Amino acid sequence: MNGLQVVFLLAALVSLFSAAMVVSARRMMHAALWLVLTLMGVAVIFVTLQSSFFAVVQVLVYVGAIAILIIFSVMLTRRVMEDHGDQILPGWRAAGLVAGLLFAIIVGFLALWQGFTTMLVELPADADNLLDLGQALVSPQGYALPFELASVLLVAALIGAITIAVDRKEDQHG
Amino acid sequence: MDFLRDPFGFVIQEYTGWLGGLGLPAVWVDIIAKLTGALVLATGAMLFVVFLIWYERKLIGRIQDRFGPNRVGPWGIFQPVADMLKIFTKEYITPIGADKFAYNLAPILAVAAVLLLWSVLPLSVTVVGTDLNVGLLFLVAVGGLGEMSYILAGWGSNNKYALLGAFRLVAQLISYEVPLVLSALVPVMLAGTLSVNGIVQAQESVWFIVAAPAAALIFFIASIAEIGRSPFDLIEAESELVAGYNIEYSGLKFGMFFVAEFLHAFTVSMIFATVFLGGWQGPGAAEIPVLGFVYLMLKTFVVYFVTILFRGTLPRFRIDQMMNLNWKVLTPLSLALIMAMAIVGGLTRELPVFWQVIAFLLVNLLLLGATDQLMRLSQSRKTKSNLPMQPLRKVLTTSTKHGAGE
Amino acid sequence: MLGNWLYIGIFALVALMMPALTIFIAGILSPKRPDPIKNSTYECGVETVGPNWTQIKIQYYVFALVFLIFDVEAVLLFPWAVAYQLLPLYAIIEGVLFLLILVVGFLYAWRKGALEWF
Amino acid sequence: MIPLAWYLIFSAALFCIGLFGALARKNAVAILMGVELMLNAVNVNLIAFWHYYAQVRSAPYVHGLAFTTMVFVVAAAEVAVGLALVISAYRRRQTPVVDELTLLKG
Repeated sequence: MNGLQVVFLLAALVSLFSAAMVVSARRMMHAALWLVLTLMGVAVIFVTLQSSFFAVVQVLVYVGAIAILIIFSVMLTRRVMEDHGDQILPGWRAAGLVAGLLFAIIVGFLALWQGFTTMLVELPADADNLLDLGQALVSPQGYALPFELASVLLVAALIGAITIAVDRKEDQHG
Repeated sequence: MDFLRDPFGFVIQEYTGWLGGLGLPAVWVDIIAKLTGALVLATGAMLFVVFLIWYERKLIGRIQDRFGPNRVGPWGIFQPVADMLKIFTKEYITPIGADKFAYNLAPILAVAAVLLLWSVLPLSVTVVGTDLNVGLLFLVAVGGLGEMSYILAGWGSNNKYALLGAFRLVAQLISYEVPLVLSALVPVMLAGTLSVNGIVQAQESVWFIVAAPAAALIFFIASIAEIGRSPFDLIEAESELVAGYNIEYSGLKFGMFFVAEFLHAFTVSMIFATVFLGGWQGPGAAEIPVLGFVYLMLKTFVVYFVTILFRGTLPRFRIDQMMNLNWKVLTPLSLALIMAMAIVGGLTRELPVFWQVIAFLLVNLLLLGATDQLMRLSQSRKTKSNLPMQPLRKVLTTSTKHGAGE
Repeated sequence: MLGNWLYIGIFALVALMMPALTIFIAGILSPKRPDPIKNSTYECGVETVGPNWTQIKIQYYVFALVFLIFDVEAVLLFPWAVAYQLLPLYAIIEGVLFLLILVVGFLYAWRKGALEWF
Repeated sequence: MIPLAWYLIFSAALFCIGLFGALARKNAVAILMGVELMLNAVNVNLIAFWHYYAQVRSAPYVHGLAFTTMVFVVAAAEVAVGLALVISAYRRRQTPVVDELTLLKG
C-alpha cells in the first residue's frame, strides 16, 4: 500500500459516500452540496490518474459552473425546500435492485477481461500533453468535426435552454 | 555570494540538504520539504494581509484627504495588529437555525481558496511553488471555488438577506468569470503553454500587456469584479446596505472573509503582474534570482495601487450597469479579440517578432477604439430617449403567484 | 507530475487548516454568552417574517447558464490556444469558426433580452 | 501504482449510485444530479482507459482526452437543457416532483 493508493482510496470513499448522500438526502440543497463534494473527489481521482487538465477542468466546469447551476435551480424550484416529505419514489427497491444488478454485471464482465488487473504505473511527464490534444481537436483526421459540432451543440443548448426557461410574462398565467 | 544572489533558493537548498542528511526516506524528505514550503508561504501570505490592510487604509485616507490610521505605532502601522487582537476576542454569534457545518466551513473555504492560488505562482526564477502544466487554468478554477464559500455562507446563515446577497454575489462573480476566462486565452495563445512559469518565460522579450493591451484591460476589470471591490462592490455596499452574504458572521469568522478579500485583491494583482507584466522578468533577474522577486513585488504593488485607486475614485455601479458592462461590452470584446488575434497571428506568422507584436498591438487598439465608439453611440442614443435607465422591456419573473422573486 | 500535485495537495491542507485553527483559537479566547435575542436572525431589528427560503429570479439561472456554456467552450479552446502557434492556418480558422457559432448563440441570448438585468 | 481494476470498480459503483438516483428520486433536479454522477463515472472510466492505453502503447494517447472533452460538452448541454425544462415545468405546474408532472396526459 503506497501513498498514491491511500490517496485514491480516501478520494474514492469520500466520493462514493457523498454520492450516496446525493441520492438519499432529503433536502435538495444538501444533495447539491454533497454533489460538490463528490465532484471534488472525482477531481482527485483524475489527479491520481495523472490527468492534470481534466482534474482542473472538473473543478472549473463541474464545481464552478454545473454545481452552481444546479444550486440556482434548486433555489428556483422553491417548493422542494419546504418539502421535507419522502423524496424517494415508492419503487425505490426495484431501482436499487436494478442498480445493484448492473454493478454486479459490469464488474463481472470486466473481471473476465485479462487487462482488468493491470497495474497503472506513473506515465512520463508529457503524457497529458495539451499540445497534442489541441492539435488533434482541430485536425481533419482527428476531431475537427466533433469540435465544431460541440460548438453547435453548446449553442443549441444555450438557445434551447433560454427559450424554455425564459418565458415572457404574458405566457405565465397559463 | 550565493546567499545574496538568491536568499530564498539558498535557504531552500540548504534546508532540503539538511533534511536529506537526517536519514529519512526520500519520500518523507520530499513531503516535509513541501509541507514546510506550504506552511511558510501560507503563513507569510496571511501575515502579509496585516500590512495590506494598513497600506490600503492609508492610501484610501490620502485619496479622501485624511491621514488614515496614524495612532498605533509609527504611521499607524500597528493599527491592523490592534484590530486583529480585538477581533480575536470577539464572541461568535451563531444564528438560530443555521446549518452549523456550512456556516462554519464557509469562512475557512473562502480563505483557503485564495491561499491555494499562491501554490502555483512563480515568485522568482528559482522559487516556483510548483510548475503545473495547467497552471493558468488552475488559477481560474480555484478562484472560482470562492463562489462555493459564498453560497455556503449565505445558505448556512439561515437568513434570507444573507441568501439573497450570496446569490447576487455569485451571479456577479460567474458573470465576470466569462470575460476573465476568455481574456486568459490570449496570453495562452501568445505563450503556447498553460503553465504559469512558461507564460512568464515567454514574456522575456516583450510583456503581454504590450502585445495585447485589450486583453489585459479586460482581465484587469474582470479581476476587480472577481474580488468584489469598488466599483463592483454593490453586493455589500457598506454605506448603503446591510452586509450581504456575511451578515450573520461575527468575530474572527467575519474577519476571515475580510482577510480573504484583502488577500484576494493582492493575489489577483499578482496574477495580473505575472500573466501580463512579465512576472519576475526584468533586467538581470535570470542571473540574480532575488531581483526577480523584487521586480514581481514592485509590479504587483503597482497593479494593487491601481486597484486601490479605482476603489478610491470611482463611484459604485448600479447592478444593471454592471451586468451590462460585462455582457454587452467585455464579453463581446473578448470574443472579438480572440478571433482577431487568432487570425492576425496566423497571417503574420512569417514576420519577425517585432512586426508581429506591432500587428497585435494595432488590432487591440483598433478593437478598443471601436468599443469606445460603440459605447458612446449607445450612450447618446440612450440620452436622447431621456430615460434615466433602460426601459424594462422584457420583464422576466419567475412566478407571478409567488411574487416577483427578489 | 504527481510531485506537483503532492505539493498542491499539501498546500490545500495547509490552506484549510490555517484559517480553521485561527478560528478555533479565537473561539477559545472569545467569550460565549448566547442569548435568544442575540442569536436570532438579523433583520434590522424587525422580527423575521416568512420562511428563510426566498425564491430567486430566473435571471440568476440564465447568467449561470451562459457562464456554463462559455466555460465549457473555453475548456475546448484552451488546448487549441496552447497548440495555436503550431497550427496551420485552416486550423486557426476552425477555432474562429467555433467561436463564431458561439457568437450566434450569444447574440440570440442578447436579442432575447436574457442578458438584461432589471 | 494503482490497479486499473480499482478505477473501474469505482466508476461502476459511481455509475450505479447515479442510476439509482435517476430512477428512484422524486425530484426532477435530483434526477439530473443522478445523471451528472453517471456522466462523471463515464469520465473516470475514459480517463482510466486513457492512462491504460498511454501506458500499454508507451506513447501519448490523445483519443481518451478528446473523448473526455466531448463528454464534458455533452454533460454541460444536458444539464443546461434539463434544468431549463425542470424550471419551466415548475413554473407552469408549480411542482418539481416528477410524478405530478403529467403534461403529456393533457
